Order: sequence, then C-alpha cells, then structure tokens
Amino acid sequence: MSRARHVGLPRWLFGPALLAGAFVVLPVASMTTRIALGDFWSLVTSRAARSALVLSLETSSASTALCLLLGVPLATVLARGEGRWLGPLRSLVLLPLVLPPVVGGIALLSTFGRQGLLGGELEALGIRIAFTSVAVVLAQTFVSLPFLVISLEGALRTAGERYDVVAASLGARPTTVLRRVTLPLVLPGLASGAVLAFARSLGEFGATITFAGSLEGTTRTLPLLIYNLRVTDADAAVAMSLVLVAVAVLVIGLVRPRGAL
Amino acid sequence: MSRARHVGLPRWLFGPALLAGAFVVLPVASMTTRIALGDFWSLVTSRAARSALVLSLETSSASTALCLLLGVPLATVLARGEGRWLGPLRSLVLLPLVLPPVVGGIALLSTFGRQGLLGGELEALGIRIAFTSVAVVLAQTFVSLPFLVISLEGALRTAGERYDVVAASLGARPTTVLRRVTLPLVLPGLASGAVLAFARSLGEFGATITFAGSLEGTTRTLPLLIYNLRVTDADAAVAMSLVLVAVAVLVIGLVRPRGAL
Amino acid sequence: MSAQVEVVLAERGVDVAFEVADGETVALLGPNGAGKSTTLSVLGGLLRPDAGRVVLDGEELTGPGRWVAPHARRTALLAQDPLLFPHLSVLENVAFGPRSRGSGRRDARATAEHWLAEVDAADLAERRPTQLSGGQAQRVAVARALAAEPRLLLLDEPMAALDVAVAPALRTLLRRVLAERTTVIVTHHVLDALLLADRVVVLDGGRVVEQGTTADVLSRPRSAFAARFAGLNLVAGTATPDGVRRPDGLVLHGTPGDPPPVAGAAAVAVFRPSAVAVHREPPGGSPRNALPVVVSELEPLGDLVRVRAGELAADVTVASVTELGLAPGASVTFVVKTTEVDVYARPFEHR
Amino acid sequence: MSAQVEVVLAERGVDVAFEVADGETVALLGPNGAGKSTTLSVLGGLLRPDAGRVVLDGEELTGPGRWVAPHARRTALLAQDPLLFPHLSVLENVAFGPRSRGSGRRDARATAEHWLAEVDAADLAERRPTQLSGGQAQRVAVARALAAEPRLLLLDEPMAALDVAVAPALRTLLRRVLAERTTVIVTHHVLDALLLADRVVVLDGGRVVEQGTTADVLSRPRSAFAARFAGLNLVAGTATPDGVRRPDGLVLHGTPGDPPPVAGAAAVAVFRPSAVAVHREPPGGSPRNALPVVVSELEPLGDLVRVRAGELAADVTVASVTELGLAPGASVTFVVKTTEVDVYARPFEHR
Amino acid sequence: SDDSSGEDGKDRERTLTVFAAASLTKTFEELERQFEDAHPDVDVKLSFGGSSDLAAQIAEGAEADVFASADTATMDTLVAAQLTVGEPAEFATNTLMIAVPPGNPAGIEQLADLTKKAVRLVLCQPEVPCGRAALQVADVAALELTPVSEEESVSGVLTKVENGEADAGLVYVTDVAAAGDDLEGVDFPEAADVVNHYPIVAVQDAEHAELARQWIDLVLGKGQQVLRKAGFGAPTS
Ligand SMILES: Nc1ncnc2c1ncn2[C@@H]1O[C@H](COP(=O)(O)OP(=O)(O)OP(=O)(O)O)[C@@H](O)[C@H]1O
Ligand SMILES: Nc1ncnc2c1ncn2[C@@H]1O[C@H](COP(=O)(O)OP(=O)(O)OP(=O)(O)O)[C@@H](O)[C@H]1O
Ligand SMILES: [Mg+2]
Ligand SMILES: [Mg+2]
Repeated sequence: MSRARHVGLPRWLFGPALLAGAFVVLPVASMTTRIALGDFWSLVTSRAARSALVLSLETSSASTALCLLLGVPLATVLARGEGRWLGPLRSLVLLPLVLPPVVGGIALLSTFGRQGLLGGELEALGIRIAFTSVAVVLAQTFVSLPFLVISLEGALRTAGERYDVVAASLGARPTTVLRRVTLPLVLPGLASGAVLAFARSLGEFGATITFAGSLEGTTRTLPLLIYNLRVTDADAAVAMSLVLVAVAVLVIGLVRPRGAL
Repeated sequence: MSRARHVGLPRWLFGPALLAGAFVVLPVASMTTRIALGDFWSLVTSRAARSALVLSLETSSASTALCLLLGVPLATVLARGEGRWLGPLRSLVLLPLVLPPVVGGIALLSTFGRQGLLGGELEALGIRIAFTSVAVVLAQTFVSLPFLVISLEGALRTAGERYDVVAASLGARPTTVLRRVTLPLVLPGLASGAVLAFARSLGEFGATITFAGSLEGTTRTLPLLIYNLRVTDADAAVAMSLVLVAVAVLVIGLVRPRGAL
Repeated sequence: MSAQVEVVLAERGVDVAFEVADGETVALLGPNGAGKSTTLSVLGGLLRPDAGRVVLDGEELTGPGRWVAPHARRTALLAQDPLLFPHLSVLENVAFGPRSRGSGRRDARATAEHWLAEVDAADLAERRPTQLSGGQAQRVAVARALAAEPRLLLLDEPMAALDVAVAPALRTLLRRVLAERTTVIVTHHVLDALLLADRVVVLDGGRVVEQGTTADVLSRPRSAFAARFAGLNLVAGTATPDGVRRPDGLVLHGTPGDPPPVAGAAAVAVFRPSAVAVHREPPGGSPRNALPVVVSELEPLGDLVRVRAGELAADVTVASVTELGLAPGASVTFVVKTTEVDVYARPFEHR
Repeated sequence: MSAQVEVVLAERGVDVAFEVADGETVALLGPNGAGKSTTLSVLGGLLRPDAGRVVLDGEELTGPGRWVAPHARRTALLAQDPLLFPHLSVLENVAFGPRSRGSGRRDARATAEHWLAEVDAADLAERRPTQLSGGQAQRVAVARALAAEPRLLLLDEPMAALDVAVAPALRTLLRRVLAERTTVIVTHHVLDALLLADRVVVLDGGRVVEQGTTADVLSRPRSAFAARFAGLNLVAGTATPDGVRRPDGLVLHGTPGDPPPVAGAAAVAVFRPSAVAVHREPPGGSPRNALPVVVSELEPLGDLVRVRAGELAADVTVASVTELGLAPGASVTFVVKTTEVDVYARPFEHR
Repeated sequence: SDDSSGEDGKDRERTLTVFAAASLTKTFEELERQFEDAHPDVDVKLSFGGSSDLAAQIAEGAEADVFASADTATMDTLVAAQLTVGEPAEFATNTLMIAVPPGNPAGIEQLADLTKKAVRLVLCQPEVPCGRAALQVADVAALELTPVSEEESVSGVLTKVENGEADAGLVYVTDVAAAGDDLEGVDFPEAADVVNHYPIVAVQDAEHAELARQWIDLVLGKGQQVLRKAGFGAPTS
C-alpha cells in the first residue's frame, strides 16, 4: 500500500547505511574489474564448472531442507519451551558458528567417519557417509543450522505468544497452533532463516573439504572448485566466485517471499 | 514470570528438536574424546595460544562494534526505508555470506590493498592496512556484517511500525523515535545479531588469512593458529578449537541480555 | 455445564470464588483492575493461578496438581483486545474455531458465514483484519468466539467499540445465544448486565464484594460499585433501629429490606436519584432525610438533569436547575423521603 | 488553532470535509467503519490521503505536494488501541510526549505525574504496561495524549473500557481540559458528545451526512444515525404541507422546524420515545399520528421500559407493559401527537 | 565413487581415483587426459589438496586408488599406518624460487635481498613443506628471514605476491611457472641445497589395483615429460 504510515527516518542514518552498503559492495565490485570477460564464458561453462554448480545447488537445497526439518522444531522449543536446560542448549547451538569450518569437518569425521563415534554402527549397517555427497549435505547442514535456528528463534520471540494463546483458547491443539498460527506469523523470519542457511551452505568450504573431500561430481562443490582453481589460475577462481555470487543472489531473489528478509 | 501463559508445545516436536541438538553437539563432544587432557593444559596456556586468544577477543570485539555502527543504520534503512533500490541492496548485503571467505579476502585486497581501488589514496595518507590488526578487523567485519543486518532487519519487520507511529504522533522526531522506541523494542533481535556477528568474527579464518596474513601477535587469531597446528598436530588443533568454543560460549553467555537470542 | 471457580493470584492481588450454574449467564462487574479479565484468563486456562481450582461440569480443569491445556477445555475466550489473526481473512478467522474442533472445511466455512451474518459483518468476510475499523474487528472477534461452540463461553467486554446501531442488535443476538449457554461475561454497561445476565458477581480490589441475581443486585445493591453501576445512591454505615448511621454521625432513616440489618452491624441505605429532591436551604419539620452536599457536576439525562454531589446523585428537571441556580460548587441539601430509602445488611465487606 | 480538513481516500471509500474553530471541540460520530479513525489518522499525519488537505491555523500540514511529518505537527493522537510502549514504565510512557517536545527530565516527570494523577492512575506509575488491566491502560493512554500538550488533540474513543466510577471523573477532566483546547473526539456515547463537544460532525459510509452544534444535531437530528445516537425517533420521507410522507405512503403530521421543509423535498420527522403512546388497537378520531409496528425488543430503562419496534422506540411504564401484554412479536400501534413531531428539511443526503 | 560422474563418464565402467598434492594440479590434469585416451573405459577422478589433508582423508576411509604426495614426511605417516601397497616411488623433485610481482618493484636479485627492511616478505608457515624448505634455505644461507605473514599454503603466498601486497615470497619453481605472467621468478643458488621429493604410491583397499599400477607407471614413465615441462625436477633416486 502506497499510502502507508510515514514516520520518516533520521537523515543522518543514511550516511552510515551507505557506508555499510559500500563496504560490502565495493570489494566485490572492484574484484570484478580484474577479470577479462573473454575467458569468463569458456570458464564458467566448462564441464567442471557446470558439474560443481549443479552439485552445489543440489546439496545446498538438500541441506536447507534438512535445516528446516531439524531447525524449526529446535527453534520452537528454544523460543517457547520451558526448562533450565534450554539456556545451555541455546549456547551450544551456536558452536558451529564459532568453530572454524575445518574443525567442524574434523568433528563430523570423528562422529560419522570410519573411526568415528557412530562409525562402527554405520559400517555395520552398510552405510558409508564420509566422502560422499551425503557428507557434503551433512557438512553444510552442520554449519548452516545455527543460522536458521537463531533467526527463527528471534522472530518467534519478537512475535510473542499472544496469537498462540488465542488459537488455543479457540480449541486448536498445539500442532494446529504451530501449523496455522505460529509459523505463518513468523514467515518473514522463517524465510530469512532459510535464505541465510541456503547462502551459508552454498558458500561452505572448510567442513566440506575435510569431511567430504573434493572429488568432481561427488563432493566438489563450487567453493571447492574455486579453491582448486586458485592454485593454478587466480583469475579463474575469481570468475567462478562471481558465478557463485550471481547464483546466490538469483536464487534468493526468486525464492524469497514478498516482504520477507 | 512463572505463571506465564501455557499454550504447550506438540510432543512430537521434541523428537526432531533433540535430533537437531544432538547433530550439533555430538560431533563436538566426540571430538573432545580424542585428546588427552595432559597435553591440553600446556598447549592451551602456551604463549602462542594466549597471544592468539587475546588477539581474537580484541579483534572480534572491535569488529562487532564496527558491525553495530554500520549495520544498525543499514538494517533500519532496509526495514523502514522506501525506494526501489532497497530490493537489490538487500540481496547485495548477503554477498559476504555466499562468497567463500578466501574470495572475500581477495575482494578486500582488491579494494584496500596496495594496488587496490583505494590503495593509492590510502598509501598517500600513509595508511597501510594489509598485514595489520586493522586488516583482521576489516575482514571480520566484512563477513559478519550480513549476520547483524539480517537478524536486525527481520526483528524490525516483525516488530512493525505501530509504536514508531505512536511515538511520532506524540512529537518525537525520527532520531528520538529510533533511539527511544524502535531500537529498545527490537533489543532481543539486536542482541542476537550482535552475538551472531561476534561468533562469526571469532571463527573467521579465510578472509583474514587472505587479506591480513598470519603473524603471531599481529594477525594470527585463534582460528589461524588452529589451522597452523592442524598440519603437524591434529590433536593440538582440536584442543585449541575447544578453547575457542569455550570462549565463545562463555562470552556469549555473559554478554547476552535476558531473554535475548 | 455448571462451573465452580476459585482463583488466588497473589501477584495481582486476586482472590475470587463463585459458581456458574448450568446454562446460566453470570456477569462479572467491577472497577478497572478489579480482576475480571484475570478471572476469565484462569477459567480459559491461559493463566495458572497460585491456588484455587476450576471445575467444569464435575471435571477438574485447574487445581492442585491438575492442569488441562486451554485447547482441551472447550472454553472460548473473547479477550478485551480482539487479536484477530493478521494472516487470515475475516472468514478464516471465524472458521478457525470450528476447524480446530474437527469440522470439515466446508462445514467450518458455513458456520463462519452464519456467525458473520449474525454480527452483521458478512460483507467483511474476505478482508484482512488490518483493513477493519475498530468496531468491525470487535464484531468479528465476537463471531469468532461464538463460532467455536464452547461448553463455557467467556466474553470480556464484547460490546466495547460498537456503534449505537450495532450494539442493540448484537445485544439481542447475545441474549438469544446466551440463553442456552453457560457464560461468564464482563461488562461496564448496566444494560448488558440487565439484559444478558441471570446473575451478577461484583468484584472490587480482587475480591467478590457482592453477588446475586441481576435484579436483586441492581435494585438493592450493597456495594458502592454496584450502586454506582445501577445508577443508585448508596450510603454505607452501621445499622440503627430504623436506618443507617454514616461514619460522620449523620443518620439516614429508611425501611428495612431483606435481609434486615442487625443494629450495630454493617448496613447500607439505598435510594434512587429520582427520589431525591434538591433544596437550597435545609427544610425544617417533617420526618425526612436531609444531606448537606456540594454539587460537583451536572449531566443532562434525557429530559432531566442529573445533579451529582460526590458519590450521591439527584435527578431534577431543567426548570429546577435554573430556578435553584444549580452549578458545580453550589452548597445544597439533598432530601429524600424515609419510604424511598431501603436499608440492607451488608453481607460482604470490602476487604 | 482552527483547522480545515478535507480527506479523500478511495481505498477506504472516505471523502470527508469539515472545519474546527479555534478552541472548539468537535465530536465525530458515525457507525462502525464510517471513517472516523481514518479521518483522525490523516489529521495526525499517520496516513497520507489520495487528495485533500489539512490546514492547521493557516499552516498547510497535508496537501498537494505538501507533507508535514507527524512529529512536526504538534498534534497528539490517542488511537483506538492504547499502544503503550511496552519497554517503558507507565510514568515514562506519559513523560514521553513532554520529553520529545524538549522538556527536561525533571519537568517531564512532573508533567507526567500531574496527568497520571488527573486520570486517577498515580499509583500505577512504576508498572509496566503489560501489568495493567484494560481500563487502566486506557487511562494511561489518555494521560499520555494530554501530557503531549498538542495544538490539536485527537481522541479516538477515549472513554472505551472505563468502569462506571472512572468514566464520569474522566469526563469531567476532559471537559475541563478540552474547554481551552482545539480537539476532535470520536465517541459512540451520547453523553460524551453532549458534555464534551461544541459541535458534532456525523459520518456515514465515508461521507459527512450532518453537522451542526451539538444541541441542534442531538435535539433535531436529520440523519438516521444521529437520531439513533440521540435516542430520538426519526422518520425520513418527502415534505408535505404539514408533515412527512414515508416512502410507503404513510404521512406523519408535525410542526415545521427551522429550516422549514419545502413541500416535495427531502424531510425528516423527529420525536422523542417518551412522547409515543402504545396502543393494542389503532385509536379512532382525533388528529394524531398512528404507526402500525411489530415489537422487536423490550429494554429496561430505569423506571421505564423502552419498547423497540425496528428503528422506532417508545418509552412506557412497567405497568403498561403488563397491561398491554407487550412482548417481542406483538403487533401494536405507536401513537404520537402532532405537536410532539418536529419536521425539518434534510440538508444532507446520505449518498 | 562409482555412483556419479560427469556426463563424459557415463559410458565408462571403471573409475580410478587419484589423490594428489595441490601443486600437481596442472600436470595431473594433463595426465588424466592422456590416461583416459589410452583407457576409453576408465574415468579418472582427481582430488587435490594439501598433502597432509589428503593423507588424513585416506586414513579416515576416503576411497583413493593412488596417492601422490608433495613431501616424504606425509607419505611416511601413511606407510606407517599400513595403508599403502608396496614402496612409494619418487617421481619428481621441486626447489624453491623467489616469486616477485611483475616488474619486480622491490628489485630483488638474491636471497639476501629478502632480509632488507623495506621488503615485505611472505613465506609458508613452517608446518607445511614449502615453509619448512624456506627455513632450511635460510639456514643454509645463514640468513634470518622476517616475514610479514606466514601463509597456510603456497597459494596464500602466491595471492599476496600477485596482488603486489607483498614484495617477495618463497615458493616452488613450479608454482612460478604455473602462474605465468602474474609473477616473475628470481633464481638463487642456495635453492639447490634444499630439494623437495614427490613420492607416489598405490593405496591399500584400492578397488582397481591394476589401474593404479598403470597410473603410477604413466607418472614414472611418459608423464615425466609433462612434469618436466611444468618445472619439476627429475627424481633423485
Ligand atoms: N500481566 C500482569 N502482571 C501483573 N499484574 C497484572 C497483569 N495484568 C493485570 N494485572 C493487574 O491485576 C489486577 C487485575 O487486572 P484485570 O486485568 O483482571 O482487571 P479487570 O478487572 O479486567 O479491569 P478492566 O476493567 O480495566 O479490564 C490489576 O490491578 C492489574 O493492574
Ligand atoms: N488499513 C486499512 N486498509 C483498508 N481499509 C481500511 C483500513 N482500515 C480501515 N479500513 C476501512 O475503512 C473504512 C473506515 O474505517 P475507520 O477505521 O475509519 O472506521 P471508524 O469510523 O473509525 O469505525 P469504528 O467506529 O468501528 O472505529 C472501513 O470500511 C474500514 O473497513
Ligand atoms: Mg479487563
Ligand atoms: Mg475507529
């Protein structure tokens, strides 16, 4: 609605806001000036690039889905649940954020790897996770989960419980309340969270290379390809990074619901 | 208040929530089983470790402050401003999230580096950024800014403009509205955002090593030290990671205001 | 569905107990902050009291070691704030209750349409709650609560914000609907209490100060609030053989009502403002009650003028006002015949 | 501070224009959804109309190409929803306006304390808004609006949710305060309009259907809503030489008022419910008006009973009700003397 | 790793997985083409990384058929863990070179120039082979090198020098060759005293022991030409 309320923003706010925008955009822009456009297309359309791009999109989508599946319940419990154990749990969920991704990969290996905690059980079941595409998804989920959980929990807290209470008093059981009231009301937060998780998965490198390795078609996602290229051809690496950025901006632009994020 | 409203959560929710918690906590826990406690102390208290820890805390605090300084205005403009250019800007702010951090470092080099876009100007002013602690802060700010902006923007959107409007109608000028109503109301979101930014800064590796390099005392933060150690002594790296995790959980636990996050 | 209610909530200074008989409508009256909304919240299971119990038709819903979740109570609460779900259309809002109780999509829709029509909001069905005016939102909220078909209906000021055209219609609707339902309703309007409630429970400062049938309480109030609410004058004091002695010593003579007061015990004298005559000078002689007062306010009241003097009021004609030169600040005497004054024992103390 | 208001908002179907003289209090009346809150929002600068202008004391605040931000208008709006700042204490809420206008911390605090005391909420000063009851919150919101000391005060149903004890006190306060202020007030209660407003503007369906001094409009309403609001009967039709002809042909005889109706033009006949006698059979002979009606509702009204029949009402004694066997559904005749019926030309058409 | 492969790999029944040090990227990609031409039914999959990372992955169960390391120390750990088949064979050597930005703005001509105060030097961290080699060279020349940064890998050093951020770095000859016009190299005599040896070995559990052997043969035989062209030295043993 065009005739919305107009409180107006303080003028001085635009100064630092502009500076912030420039601080993010300028480096990326100035990096692009470095690469020749000629090589760009052949590079970007090479077999290795295409296979990495497809793999990246597939695994990032899968890990975003997994994040939603695990993260929505966790965020809800953290935001609405009661109990002294929630405080520590909330801090623990942040772990993958602070852990350098490579260390995260080591942690995943020590759980799901052949010599890991669950390695024996998984082996017995004939399941091998490390160095497969599944490992890529797990690595991405591990690093992305906190993003979804924290955004969503924040949104749930800000939205408050007023409408949940009304719904319950109208006879809606907790599952119905969650599905028809709580989650629809925090849709912007949920969408932000999912987009953050997807973006983080798309850019994930350290945990993936440690836990999943770097094998074309199976585990070599776009960031891993970029890393590979960097050794031999720095310009190519930058070009591929731009592809990654373009894909992310595109997917996010298409996916995100109106007003969300 | 203990007699708060009780809507109750669906029971089945605890299943996936628990799984999500386990998925994050288990790998970190199983990693700890790998290291011997004896070496742990001597490692953790070594000079290199201490200097890295101090540097990490200093730079992360500085970058969190910088994120707040730049990010709060940007998030406010994105959430409350009007204009067609806001849509693209919102997507662009996500760039550092998708960009593999190493590429982010390259981008920063191509802006603030000696031969970068602003390199000449900075050189003329006698300012050298690369290989200094300032570069570390800039690298951390670059990767952490989106976290703060997105959390805060989501919170601002969820909170809505109702109270801002009331404040304005009582005669509060935009700056007063921002300071006394808008920001206090989204304090939980702001705190979450700051904590996310701090955590991300603390774990930052790729952009730092690319843009700032790695020298003990000046630019070698904890993640860089961990990476250093990893090649020769994986156990030591794991031990240091645990220190990182402990510091993060501690700082976050102490800093975060009640109910926030 | 009969209900027994006991609520103790120390933090809000509330300690209330009353009963609701099957099919009965009870009006909760009382000043702002008396604990009305708090009591409804406890009944609806939205607030857990420190002590007390809620029993609905023999089933304990709240009690020591017992807690039935809100959705399992089959109560429906219309809160003071409409709180329509902002992401659902008006129709979906009203259909929410039926859907939650297991109705099919089509049935729920039909139910919702029915109730929307009843509150004269059928044409708003497709709107979003943000596109409603205050009164429209209130009506939709009423429809939503009614559509939930609860065992116990809890209405917190359902008629607030309604315009003069809609209010009577909605009152008529509620009267029809509530006749068959067990209901607790909170209101600040005497007409609602009179027309909708079988019984009233008067709260003040978190305590029940009076309860009884609506007619009884409103015609023979024993609490200051109920008298005020009914538009009656009330003088509290201790019983004398034929009247009530105010703390300042003045005695008001009257006829004993039922229950008759015991001399020396707490008692109240009640009389209608229209029975009060206003004199500039205290009249001599006859055995009437004369109260010296200072006029605080004049209010037009249809063809009459209500002269307020503190807690007391007198209804006089416009002509008398001019004649007597009445204005705020004027010292006058309120005179009332002994036969017009009823004296009752005061069963509840305002603790 | 005089104000000129013109508001066109197509999306909400609002097209309204009126003026407020310096120091005057104007009451906006009208059914739910008539556009009252919308008009206040435009005045306060919270909504930008499609067209129209707001001029306050010669200064254009809203207009083509002109827009003064809300905070710079020196208007204060008490909205329908109290919306107290949840992170500030009650005192800080009330002090917010003075602080924003540049008062020092101590001055603002004193002002806030003053207004809190005025609305009888001094003891709530240190509470958080979430710890208030509905009526308490409403009172604090009133105090907050008054404390802002605006040039133009905008009050949207300030008396909603108030108990019977507080409402008269707050009305007295407002009466005192508004006497010196330029104010636009929205209300659904006739008493508020009568006691607080110099003039009333009646909106219906987004249009001004009637305006004039309060006494004029409430005693001689020309719109159905104003009549309803004033508690008067109104019959609309076309003027005959000595009365009004209803669309169904029935003629109501009366005495022409000011402005006198022109035969054939739109006119209304207005009479008080107390002037209506109720008969079971149409009485023969005398030159009186007889309206056959069906009783829809009975409402107690103090010592009397209001008999409603659709849009019309008659006030009779309890004795007559029993005697005539009145009940909803009964067919009766409303009889009113010609001298009791006033006939006015209808200046505004309900478009 | 038989479940997925590039489009080209669809009609190839067998897969050979080769783990190789990052510095071998260009040469091994060339050898992949040669090998696949010779074996139309084989899809060669290459995984590059730091030698120690790759070794760790193999220890954790990554399915590799061949492992080519950039240093003998890493190879020794794998052998000690009994994850290899037969003795590792050395297939190339590498020596250090000073890398400078195009035009050599700091005017570096010999190793001793690196100790000048104005020169911003970057090295690999001592924990990785090129860093270790740099320390050894400094020892041999009796110089004390004070870098402004110790990078985690060769590519870190290259990035800084290519960007002109650093005035010089110590990397391998092959790295300078691979960088083309982005860098210039400065030889110094002390480099010959510190030689890095590249061993290759078949990995135990290898699904395709025969193919692994053929790959190793290619690297030790015809492949030497490709390696030499990229700047690698001949094996010393
Ligand atoms: N969330 C709360 N926390 C603490 N105290 C509260 C809370 N809500 C209300 N109170 C207090 O409890 C008392 C009872 O409040 P309640 O809302 O039940 O009053 P009410 O009778 O509904 O009044 P009203 O007519 O104004 O709606 C009041 O003194 C109020 O200030
Ligand atoms: N945000 C909105 N968007 C679109 N339409 C709206 C919006 N708010 C209100 N309306 C519509 O505009 C019209 C005028 O609404 P407004 O709120 O001004 O009514 P009101 O006179 O204040 O009624 P009430 O007495 O119920 O408060 C109504 O038809 C309403 O449904
Ligand atoms: Mg209440
Ligand atoms: Mg309104």
